[in-house]
Amino acid sequence: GDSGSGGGEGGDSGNLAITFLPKNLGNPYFDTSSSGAKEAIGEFDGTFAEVGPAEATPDAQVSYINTLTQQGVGAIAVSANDPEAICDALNEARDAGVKVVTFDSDTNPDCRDLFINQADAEGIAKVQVDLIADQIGGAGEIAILSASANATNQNAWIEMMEEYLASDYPDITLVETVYGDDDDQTSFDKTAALLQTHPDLKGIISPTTVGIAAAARYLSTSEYKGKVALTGLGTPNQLREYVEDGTITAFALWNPADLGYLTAYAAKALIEGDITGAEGDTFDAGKLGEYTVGADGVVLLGDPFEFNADNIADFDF
Amino acid sequence: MLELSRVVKSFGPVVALRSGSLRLDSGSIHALVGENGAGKSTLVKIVAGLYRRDAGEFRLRGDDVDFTSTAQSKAAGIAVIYQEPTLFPDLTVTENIFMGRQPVNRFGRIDRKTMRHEAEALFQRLGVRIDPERPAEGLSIADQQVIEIAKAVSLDARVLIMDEPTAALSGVEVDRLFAVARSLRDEGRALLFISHRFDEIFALCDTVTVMRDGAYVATTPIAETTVDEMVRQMVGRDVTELFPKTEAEIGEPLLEVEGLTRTGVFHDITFTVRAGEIVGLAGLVGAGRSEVARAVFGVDPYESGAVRLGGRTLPRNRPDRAISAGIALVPEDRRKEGLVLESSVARNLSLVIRNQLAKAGIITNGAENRAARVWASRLEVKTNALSTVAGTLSGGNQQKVVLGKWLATEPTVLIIDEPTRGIDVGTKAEVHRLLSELAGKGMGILMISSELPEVLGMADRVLVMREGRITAEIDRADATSENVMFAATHAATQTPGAHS
Amino acid sequence: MEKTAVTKRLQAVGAAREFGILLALVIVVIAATVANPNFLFSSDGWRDLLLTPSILVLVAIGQAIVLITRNVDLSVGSILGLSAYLTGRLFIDIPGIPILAVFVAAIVFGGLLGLINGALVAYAKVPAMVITLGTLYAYRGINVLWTGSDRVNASDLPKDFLALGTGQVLWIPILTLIAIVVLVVIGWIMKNTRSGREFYAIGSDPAAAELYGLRVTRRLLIAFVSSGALAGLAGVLYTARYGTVNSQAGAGWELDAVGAAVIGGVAITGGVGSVWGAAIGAVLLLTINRALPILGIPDFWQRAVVGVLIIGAIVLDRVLAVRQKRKLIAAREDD
Amino acid sequence: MTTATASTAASVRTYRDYDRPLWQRLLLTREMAIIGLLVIVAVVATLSVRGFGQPITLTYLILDVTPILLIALPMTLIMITGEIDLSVASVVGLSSVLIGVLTQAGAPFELAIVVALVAGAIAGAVNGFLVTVVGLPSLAVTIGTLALYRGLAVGLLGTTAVTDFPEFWTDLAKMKLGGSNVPAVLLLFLVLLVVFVVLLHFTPFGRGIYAIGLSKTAARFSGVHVERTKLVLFVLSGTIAALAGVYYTLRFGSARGDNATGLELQVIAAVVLGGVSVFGGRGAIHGVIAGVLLIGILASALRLANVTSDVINIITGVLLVASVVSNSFLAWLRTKRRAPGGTARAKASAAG
Ligand SMILES: Nc1ncnc2c1ncn2[C@@H]1O[C@H](COP(=O)(O)OP(=O)(O)OP(=O)(O)O)[C@@H](O)[C@H]1O
Ligand SMILES: Nc1ncnc2c1ncn2[C@@H]1O[C@H](COP(=O)(O)OP(=O)(O)OP(=O)(O)O)[C@@H](O)[C@H]1O
Ligand SMILES: [Mg+2]
Ligand SMILES: [Mg+2]
Repeated sequence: GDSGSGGGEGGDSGNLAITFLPKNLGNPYFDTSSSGAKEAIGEFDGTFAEVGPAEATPDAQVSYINTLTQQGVGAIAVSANDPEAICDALNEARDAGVKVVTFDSDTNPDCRDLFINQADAEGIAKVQVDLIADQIGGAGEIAILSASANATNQNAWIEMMEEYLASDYPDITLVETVYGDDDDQTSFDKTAALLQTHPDLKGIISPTTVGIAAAARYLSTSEYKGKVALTGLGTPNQLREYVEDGTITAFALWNPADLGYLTAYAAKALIEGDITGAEGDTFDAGKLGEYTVGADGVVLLGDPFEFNADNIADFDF
Repeated sequence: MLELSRVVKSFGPVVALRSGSLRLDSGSIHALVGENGAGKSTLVKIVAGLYRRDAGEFRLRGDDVDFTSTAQSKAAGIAVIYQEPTLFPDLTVTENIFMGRQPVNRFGRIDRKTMRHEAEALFQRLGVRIDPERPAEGLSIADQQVIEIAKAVSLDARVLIMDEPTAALSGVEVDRLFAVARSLRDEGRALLFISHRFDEIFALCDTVTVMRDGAYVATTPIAETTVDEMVRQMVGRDVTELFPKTEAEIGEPLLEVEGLTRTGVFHDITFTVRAGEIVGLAGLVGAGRSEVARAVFGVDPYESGAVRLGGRTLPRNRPDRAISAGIALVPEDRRKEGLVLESSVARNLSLVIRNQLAKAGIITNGAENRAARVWASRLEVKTNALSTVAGTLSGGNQQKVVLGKWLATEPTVLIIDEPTRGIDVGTKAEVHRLLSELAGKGMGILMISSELPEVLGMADRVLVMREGRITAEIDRADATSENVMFAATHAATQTPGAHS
Repeated sequence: MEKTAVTKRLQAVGAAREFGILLALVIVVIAATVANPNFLFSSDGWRDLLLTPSILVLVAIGQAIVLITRNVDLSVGSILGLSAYLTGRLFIDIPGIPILAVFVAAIVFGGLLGLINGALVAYAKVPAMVITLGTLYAYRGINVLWTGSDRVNASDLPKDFLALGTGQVLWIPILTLIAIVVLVVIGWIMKNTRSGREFYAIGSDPAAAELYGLRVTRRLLIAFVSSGALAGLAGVLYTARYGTVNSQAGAGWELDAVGAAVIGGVAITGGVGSVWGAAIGAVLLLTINRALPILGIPDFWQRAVVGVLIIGAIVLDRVLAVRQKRKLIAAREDD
Repeated sequence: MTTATASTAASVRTYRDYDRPLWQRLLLTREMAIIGLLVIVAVVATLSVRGFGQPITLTYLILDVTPILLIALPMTLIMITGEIDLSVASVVGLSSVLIGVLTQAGAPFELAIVVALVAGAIAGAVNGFLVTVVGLPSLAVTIGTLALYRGLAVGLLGTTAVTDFPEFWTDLAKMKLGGSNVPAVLLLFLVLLVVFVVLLHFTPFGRGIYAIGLSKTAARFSGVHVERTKLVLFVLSGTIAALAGVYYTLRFGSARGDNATGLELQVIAAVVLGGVSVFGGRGAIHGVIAGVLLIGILASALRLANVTSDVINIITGVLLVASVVSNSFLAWLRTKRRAPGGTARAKASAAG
């Protein structure tokens, strides 16, 4: 237990033991964010740890939160599998003096100190819809391949996408939303089912890195390659070959490593008492510069970045 | 050919074989007789490699052998027909006969055609008509027995052992089997034949070995012995001593069974058991007597007919209601149906009366032990503690526990199926004394037994069943082994002629 | 001796058992195709129809062998996951390793894991359900321990190998061909060889099998090794088809495999059924899964339909068995 | 004359209640072995794992294992009759979803609880019906209903998770007993524990359960209503699983279709570890409780020691296998030691 040896009891302003609790382990997106976090924590001499369930369920996360509370870590950085289900556990942790930062997927605002938002929901929704509209020529049927049915962030984006589609692209119809549970096999099979069910489908948006990779893999070997457009949120390393072979023209993402990096620095600022999570607090985030806490304790990382054949070679994560 | 001497085998505390000896010679048919539980089947299973002996010698063609599996005895040329048919219900008759040694072509493919022809040839030789392609599931006991015989014959073994092969067969089938057995003897093989029917033994066998209480008694050429002599050797005393039936006053009808029918099993069974009366139910194994008893008690279903106790009709399929109405059933297979073998004596003795023992719905070990102690001591069960696991008792004491657990319910009618099967001679007399005593106190008793002397000695009235029907009802005064056997083997209820 | 009428009727019923599932499969395919012709008449539709069930077919065949001996193997999902990851690791750690060698390694590896199950069941004489429930946990734990948060990505795997997962030979996907070859071989063995029939005998009545002197222990070992080896093979194919393997690959497949076999007429009480039935059951299970959205049944209800199907299949099986028994008893009455 | 003496001698035969002294009967049991192991693990964990000794550990442990403890009670009885119920975790999910759907529709929460419990009882009755009346093996039946009930749960709620529950109830689920660290839900469990201990160990019904498990035939011949007993147990199992679903929903404040996925295997693992034989007829509730706690404490301590869930899985699996195999192994050792003249016979067989 090295995280426990990072300092004294929780709440102690010198306890820089920060533990990351992603939705699940074995998810390349979180592997990348954790690598950023580790880098940041290394910079300020804290103790990095990562724990998490094998499957993305909230009850499994609760056990880990409880354990971290018992261990008295300095801060927990969590990507929530359910906005409500892990709330009480988080609040108990906070009562015990542990700082709680959510990143990637938020809980209700009253059970965490800060939420590090990768990009505001509106921006994420907009960039994906714009990309698909561009690729299918502004009209036709599209579908969404999401993560689990209860994923807070995906659901929020999907809602925004629907609104944005209705207002700006009346000729595009969203025919179905399916859920791949952030599981390769399920996402893969769901893609196949989507294409079968909707023969006139023009495009698929997959706002999750697991989903878009699985969908790309299915498309690249199917008769729909080049006919059905695919975009969404993905990591360059996973999608490089599909951009190169033409399955995907462009997709978006922020840098998950930066997300983890920023989260770690935010946790540090909380632990050291530099900020409390109130609107207007500012803190230093190493190489990323200075950030300001917005309304509801939300810190915004920045705008999502668009990857395409021209720039993908510049990235490695 | 094959020789066993002073073989010992025990199962935990139960000594099944104390000193079993047997010698089989080529070209001869040897009979093995003895009472139920004398250890005949155990001896057979040791020869078959199913059990390993604890001590003693076993020689085959002069070599010491010790089989650890049935495959070894098969390989050594020994074929066995077990007392209980052991077929694979889901496989076809042909597959059952040839399992594990099916004819194959050079790719290892089973040659089904050859196999079926061989099966048909076997059935031809045995003179039966069974479709070789039907599944074994649902075959009658007799047909199952025929398949066991076919299986053993087809093994072409040098030693053929048959443990009560004729128990379920009709006259014609028995004759065919005998013809086959004789031809095998004439080919120079050694045969062992176990049976409780003396006429068959005298008709078929050359020599006879008698066993008693797990020990060898004598071996005699068949020509030099008589039935009386064999029976004396089997039981160690005169048979009549065993049945001290006292006359009881016969009262009102208690149990009335009317037109009970279950398709394929029994038909139109009607009889009455009165207070103080012992009704014997005789017949060959497989006649359907146990099924009738089970249906009356409610553990088996029936399609039509009615069971009344003291004038009130009992519901079907409800043993609990039969029990509370006052019926008790001491079942045929005490190890499977009578006892919870892995449970203690106390739990077994108190199982049926558990509801009466409970106070305000709560039952305790103390209450069970008190009730159990009463019946254990009344029946003189030989054990030290009530917590003894029932399965470790000797057969006779197990039977006492079964009796005790039913007598504890204070029944008005006791149905008792094979009351003395596998029980030693002394206990047998005790059971009989107990039954007379109970009848004397006004209990109605229906006693199913395959042992003719027992039926003749104990019953006030004898019912005989054959193939699921009651073929005769004979009063104590008129009952003889001849007319009971006749009714058990012949369809009509005519007066018996001269029966061989 | 000519066949009796009863026997003929019975054989008709027996054949109807597998025919019935096949018929159900055809109906599902037709219904889905009518709702959307792409289900069958597009090259992807046709390919997926054959491709999707192929991996489960292999696992279900193994499960059927074990079920026929009156045992069960709940650890197949974990074995599949482990051998899928092994496949990825071999390609990553030994660049240029021949594909065939990877197949052999994964099959042997799966077989060894099956051997552990088999040995525990056969020698310790404890129920297969507990043992394989234990190894389900243990194998999956080892998998997670080994994999950690690592994963195998499509880009780590040779193109030739990935092509196996989607490639076709004359309109038939390669994975399907592999599954069919395995099915035909094992189906033939189960029906036509002594060892095959002994599996049935053991499951039909284990006590009688001992009396016969059948080599029960050896057969049980073979059954579990086969099940493990087939799950191992399925693991390789899983990697080829899905391209990505994490520590949870194959989780929950044990219930699909048992379900497929049971739907296909393999009795959980042993001795009855065929690997053909199990294979058709697997195809039916997954095809229904794919057809339900096309038939307008939302995603979320599909599990419920699968449950209804499993129960329907075992109830049907039971009804047929009871009818058969009754007929046989009635037949005894006739003669 | 001799017979007379013999019978007098026999009539004064006395029977002891037990053949072993009390301490042996209490201590030399499978259950005590598990309890002993539990104590050892707890002590070692307290001494060597940082943070395990705090009172809060107990709170979390109880909150975590409560659903398993609850479901393990009826599961013990079912497994003693030789059957199994794999659908329990799906019933937890279904009950959770029903509560969610009803609360969302504006029904009073009390009504939602009642509906969920009734639905659980019906789900159990369906299992029981298929097992006892239709005569199907429970393993196959409950694999089917495992999928069916989970499918209904997921289908009913779809994408949403209902999270808005009356605070009174959610607080109740997490309330601690008068300032202590012990969650109040323990009381609910203790009440049910008493009910089930009495039912299994001190009623005629419980005697029937053991008899069924050891010999279904003999039980039937002794007037035990085998089918009805099993049906009642399946209904109980469904109802308690639904109750666990209510707790689950309240504890996490979230009704989701996938709640408690995979819990069935944990329950069965704990029950088997606690000494219940899958062949039926053997087991006691105190052993099962110890089994549940053993797995719970191991998981809790290992997590605290930053050992990942995979190792916990491996340990659970190995414990499970070891616990059944060790029984067979000990039995084998005993027969081996007892077999007289083993070597002599081995020689004979070599000669033959
Ligand atoms: N597996 C066993 N475990 C315990 N006791 C046994 C076992 N098999 C047989 N016995 C007991 O051993 C004794 C001899 O039984 P065996 O079956 O050899 O008798 P048998 O002479 O064949 O009788 P029958 O004429 O009824 O067939 C009986 O008391 C029986 O209860
Ligand atoms: N396993 C079985 N399958 C089919 N029919 C059976 C089976 N067992 C018994 N029967 C049939 O049931 C009827 C009665 O058999 P059972 O052996 O119980 O009669 P019984 O007169 O009680 O003989 P026993 O002397 O053995 O008690 C017979 O017609 C027999 O063929
Ligand atoms: Mg015998
Ligand atoms: Mg009988």
